[in-house]
Amino acid sequence: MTDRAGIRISRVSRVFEGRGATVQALDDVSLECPAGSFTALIGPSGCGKSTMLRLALGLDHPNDGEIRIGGLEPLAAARQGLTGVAFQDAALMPWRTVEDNIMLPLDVLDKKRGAFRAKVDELVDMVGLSGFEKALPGELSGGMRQRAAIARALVTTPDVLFLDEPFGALDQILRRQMNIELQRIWMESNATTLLVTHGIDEAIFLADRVVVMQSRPGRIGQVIDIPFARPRQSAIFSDPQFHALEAEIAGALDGH
Amino acid sequence: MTDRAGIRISRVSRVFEGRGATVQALDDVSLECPAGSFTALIGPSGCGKSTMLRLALGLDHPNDGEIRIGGLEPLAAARQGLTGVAFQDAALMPWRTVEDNIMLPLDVLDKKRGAFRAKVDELVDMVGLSGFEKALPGELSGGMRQRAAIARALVTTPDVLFLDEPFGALDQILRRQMNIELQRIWMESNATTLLVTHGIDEAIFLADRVVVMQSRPGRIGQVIDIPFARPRQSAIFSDPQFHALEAEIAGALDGH
Amino acid sequence: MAGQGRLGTLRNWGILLVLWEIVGRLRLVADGALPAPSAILQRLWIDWSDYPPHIWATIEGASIGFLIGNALAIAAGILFVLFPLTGRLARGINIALFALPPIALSPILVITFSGMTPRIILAAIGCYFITMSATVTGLSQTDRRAIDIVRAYGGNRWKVLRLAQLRSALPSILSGLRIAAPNAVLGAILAEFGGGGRFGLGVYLIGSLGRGEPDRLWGIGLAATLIAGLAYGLFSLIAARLTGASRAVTMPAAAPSEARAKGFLRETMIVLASIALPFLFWWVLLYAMGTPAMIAKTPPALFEYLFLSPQSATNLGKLAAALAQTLPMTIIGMAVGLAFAFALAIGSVLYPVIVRAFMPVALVTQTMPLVALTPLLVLMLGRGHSVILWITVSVTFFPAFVTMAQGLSLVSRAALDVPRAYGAGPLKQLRLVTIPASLPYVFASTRLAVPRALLGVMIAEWLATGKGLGNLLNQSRGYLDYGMIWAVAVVSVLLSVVFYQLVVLIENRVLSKRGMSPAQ
Amino acid sequence: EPFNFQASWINDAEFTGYFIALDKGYYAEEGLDVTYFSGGPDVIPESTLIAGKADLTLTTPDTTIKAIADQGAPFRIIGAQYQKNPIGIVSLASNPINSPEDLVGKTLAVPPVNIISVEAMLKTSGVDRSKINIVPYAYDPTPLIKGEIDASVDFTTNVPYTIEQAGAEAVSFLLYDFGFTIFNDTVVVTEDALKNNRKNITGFLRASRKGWNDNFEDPSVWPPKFADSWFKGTGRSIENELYFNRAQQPLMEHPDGIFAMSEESIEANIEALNAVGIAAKREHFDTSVLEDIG
Ligand SMILES: Nc1ncnc2c1ncn2[C@@H]1O[C@H](COP(=O)(O)OP(=O)(O)OP(=O)(O)O)[C@@H](O)[C@H]1O
Ligand SMILES: Nc1ncnc2c1ncn2[C@@H]1O[C@H](COP(=O)(O)OP(=O)(O)OP(=O)(O)O)[C@@H](O)[C@H]1O
Ligand SMILES: Cc1ncc(C[n+]2csc(CCO)c2C)c(N)n1
Ligand SMILES: [Mg+2]
Ligand SMILES: [Mg+2]
Repeated sequence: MTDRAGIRISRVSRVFEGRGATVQALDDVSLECPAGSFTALIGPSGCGKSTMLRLALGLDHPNDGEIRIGGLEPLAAARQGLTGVAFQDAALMPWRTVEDNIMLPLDVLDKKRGAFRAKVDELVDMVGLSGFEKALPGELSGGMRQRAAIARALVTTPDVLFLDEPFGALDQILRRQMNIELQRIWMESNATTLLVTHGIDEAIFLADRVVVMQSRPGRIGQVIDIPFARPRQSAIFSDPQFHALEAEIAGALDGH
Repeated sequence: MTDRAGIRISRVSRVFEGRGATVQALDDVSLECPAGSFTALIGPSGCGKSTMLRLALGLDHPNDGEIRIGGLEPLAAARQGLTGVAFQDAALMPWRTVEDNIMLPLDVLDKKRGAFRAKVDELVDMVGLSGFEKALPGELSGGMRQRAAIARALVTTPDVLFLDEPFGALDQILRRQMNIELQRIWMESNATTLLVTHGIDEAIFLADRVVVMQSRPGRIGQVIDIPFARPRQSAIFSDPQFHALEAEIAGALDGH
Repeated sequence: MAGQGRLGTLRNWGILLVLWEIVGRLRLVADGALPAPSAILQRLWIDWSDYPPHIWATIEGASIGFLIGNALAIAAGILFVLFPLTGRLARGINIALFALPPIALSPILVITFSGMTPRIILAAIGCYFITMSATVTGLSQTDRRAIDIVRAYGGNRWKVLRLAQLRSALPSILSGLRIAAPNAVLGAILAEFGGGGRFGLGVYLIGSLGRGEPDRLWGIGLAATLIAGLAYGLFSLIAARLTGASRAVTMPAAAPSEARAKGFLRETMIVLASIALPFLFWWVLLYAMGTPAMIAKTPPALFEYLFLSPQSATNLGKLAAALAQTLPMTIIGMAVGLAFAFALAIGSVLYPVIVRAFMPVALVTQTMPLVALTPLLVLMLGRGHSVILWITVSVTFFPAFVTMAQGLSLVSRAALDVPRAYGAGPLKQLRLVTIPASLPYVFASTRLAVPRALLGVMIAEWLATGKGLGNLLNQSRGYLDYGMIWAVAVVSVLLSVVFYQLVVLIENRVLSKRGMSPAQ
Repeated sequence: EPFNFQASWINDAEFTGYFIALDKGYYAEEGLDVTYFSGGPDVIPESTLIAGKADLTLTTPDTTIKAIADQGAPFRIIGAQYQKNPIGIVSLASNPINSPEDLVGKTLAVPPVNIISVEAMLKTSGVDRSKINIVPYAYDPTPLIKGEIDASVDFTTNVPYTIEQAGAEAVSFLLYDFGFTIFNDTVVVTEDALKNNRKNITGFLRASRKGWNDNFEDPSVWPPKFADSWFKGTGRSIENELYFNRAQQPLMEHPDGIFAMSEESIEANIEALNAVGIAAKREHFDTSVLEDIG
């Protein structure tokens, strides 16, 4: 893992001139995620989290400020295959089977599918979709679609991973399981990870650092470091420090 | 509130012959929700919760068994304007403004929009979308879209309310707020409510009864009554009985 | 369910055939000018030995034209989507190719080329605009989410096209090919009227025309329909298989494009350039092919013909008088043709079995050359407005119908679930969801119908009423009055461009208000 | 030498003479390698000359001369296949139209290109054109047979047969006999070709005349011989061609031989065309090739 894979968001603003209203989705936001770090982004609905991810992926452009992924323009970084992403909406292609959807990034990046066969099987298994490899998205439940999207985000073993509420549609047990898997994968790959989540516990369990955003205009309110050692076990959920952090983050959230 | 509005699901089975696999989404499932009751449905991803809702709405048909809403066929009940629904996916019409999306059920049921003006404004306000009445869904964040869908489900003051993970994309604070609002609305309208959720705490806070489902094949595992008096306050989250129930439900979930 | 639908379709076909047989046997229509199917088959049986060389010749011309025309159309559609400016600049040329009356074009092709070439070119032109539009519509209506995921992995325009847009556009492109199939067959047949070859259903038809044997003409028409029908059926089947998996599972919530101030000057320049380009193209083409000046009027020569020569006043007068006769019917024909297409498209949702049973009839109207059909129509409807309307509608509705029906069938299940959950019946689903969701397709089909309406009116004028631009065109051919031929062609193209542009204007307004992206 | 001939219509008895000349090698004897192009409704024969696709073609003289007079088209008429234009007014015996006067109050179907001819005929006959309902005609006699129209303008050598086949009886008269005294299927070349390709043109005409002469020895002989060659798959019947062939004989034959253009008939053409405002002149006709073949 080189330093190439850090995320630097510098003084970024994004204003939407919508039909409903003019929204300052991001107002002079700066955020630095060192290579290999795990950052959780938490904040009220509509505060600009997804917007920030879209900007970092090069899918949208800031009105002001600059974004660098490993020193590169977002799109350039993406083109090098540095990034992986799971959107808030699963965004599977309806005509591709689960398997083919998971392999989409390979097709985009011109990687040989053959070399990833084992990896895909492993991921399908990990997200609990064994037996559904050949199913079309229309034949899956909401949570199953989201899991396919997670597998897709991981298939290229990206250096930079963007996850927008990837576990929102999962039950708590599966969610916890996926949290543990994600931690394992992160530790193995050391991918710089930016995770948007509404789960405070999930954020604390996974992240080195929880960034709490505030809305109208979208901005960073507080950054809270999470000191737990790795690998973290389920046990930390009952750690008093965990509860203290939970309360701190909840407070920061409330204070908007 | 008459008894018309109860939900009776009797020995329902639904098998999907998918491309991926043949799935027994529901296997001989029976469930009775008396008029005015609040039932929470909880279960692992892919266990058949959404399928059950779709059957109860008449959007899909069981291979076996029977469903009655207030004694009527699901579609007949829907045609009478008895039901309200928020899908797992917000399912807003992209070409309609937030306001117009919320009023879609009125258009379907040939109700005069004018008479619901105040109601719509109140709902928009309740879900925190004031100022976005004229925005198109594409201009909203994921959570905002979900909130518009909730408002849409409530606009007709339905006698039977189906909610499929309506708060999945909301932050915890907003979620709690919405839980309280939902309880208020439910108590006022006394609508028979079936809520699919992954939040155990949410289920306990809101429901008279939590139905825990298990998967492959989809079936009802355990039904747990929630004895708390109404209106419930946030305080119950720290009630020891609450934690006991939480543990019981988690156990039922785990035991699949 | 599907099996039942197919059975129902077969049953309706049966009913239709029996009805036709009764009508034919009892000579109920036009004193027996509409022959019974059994009479047509009998005639086909007798004449069968004549058919094979004609059928093969037509298949050859039509299929090569189909391949070339559609390949170019898809390539052009892709180009126009990748570089929208090219699409806007080429608009004039595209419409010109679509709106040029074959009766004006065919003689020029016949003297410029020889052998199969005119047939292939006319068949290809018959396909081009339709498939190009379908491609552009399909590509531009791709779910944003599918595009975003490819772009998020650094996919360039080409990758987006290959992995997301092309597949998502497939049903739409196939619907284009479905319309193109009868057009290619008809194009080949029309070019066969131009002579040169001895074989082809068109040649056979012209020879048979003078015999006053409607059953023979219908036999030829049905043979042509069968060729087109096979292609139509094939593409429908593929489309039906693909459409299921092409519909979005959940509803897209694409961000509408933010209002952007467009430079008025720039917009005007583009429109003017798109109008000027076909003229330039025409000039260069004539120059390159070395077509003699008497036949090939260049733009300046045409200008002289219309404005500078001593006869200009007469020429302009004739043109204006003809235009005054043609224009009102064109507008009415457009409206009625579109209304019919729309009704059929809605019917394909509400009563799919009935509409599917109607498809063979629709195909006959698309492949049966109107030279052969008009005498019958005239017997039934006279030579007034109703025959113009009938012909115009028959020329207009098909592409519009297929395009609209395709759009309606692509609406996602999730979108329909909402009104259904509130007990909405099929009509209400259509009104509240299906139609608004497929508005881009509705407009795309309107854009197809508009130039065709003018063509339909002109054909009716030429064959039935002897008035207006169509008659003027045909008459001028007899006088070798190439100035007038070109003048009529240019006027009809300009009119089409104006109507088309009008639709585009409305389309952009309506769609951008709804946060949808137009499909041009 | 290669020589391209553009016919004015699809293969029917109208072109029997050329088929005979081709099959019997009369053109080859003249040293010509003739390519025969069939015509059709969308073929404008004069255009093929201008485009250089054909060396010689058959045309309707009003069209050709109008093009020469109005647009300076470089054509010369060097012969006439039909001394009398076979085009006439055809009607049903049950509703007969025997003269232009009979047309008053009737519906007449006219190919748009022939409107001028009809109007000329009416004018010379003193019939008010506005009293006749003229509608387009596209060579399908069904509306006539069914009575939707009262008469049509078509080849009298052809349609009456069709009408008989349909079980009705036809009557007809030629426009020629009511004042529109023009040739038809006039043999046309370009001025340029007449200068530079004279030998081949002469050879073509000579060989064609031989073919036609063979044909008219007995008009029943040749059409059946072409059943599987020239007339194969035209959609027309051999009986039809036989009728046509017989009917056209009196319209074509001339004491000076097939294609002849006597000064009187040229004069009659010019007069008829002038009467409808087409500025025909003697110089549009060139009889020198005919003189050469004798
Ligand atoms: N394309 C757009 N046009 C107009 N406004 C937009 C657009 N995209 C986002 N917005 C606005 O920007 C704000 C931030 O949206 P964003 O999607 O980033 O929120 P979020 O933090 O991801 O919220 P959620 O948790 O609900 O997903 C919202 O107020 C939204 O209305
Ligand atoms: N249309 C379909 N075709 C084939 N299989 C389907 C279809 N719809 C649902 N299924 C299958 O039925 C099962 C139940 O799906 P359902 O959507 O009811 O799950 P769920 O309980 O709502 O899950 P989640 O919490 O993930 O939304 C799944 O295994 C799914 O694959
Ligand atoms: C049998 C026969 N029928 C139609 C035509 C077509 N046609 C070509 S020229 C012409 C008359 C116009 O002056 C007509 C009707 C033909 N040649 N022979
Ligand atoms: Mg978001
Ligand atoms: Mg579900």
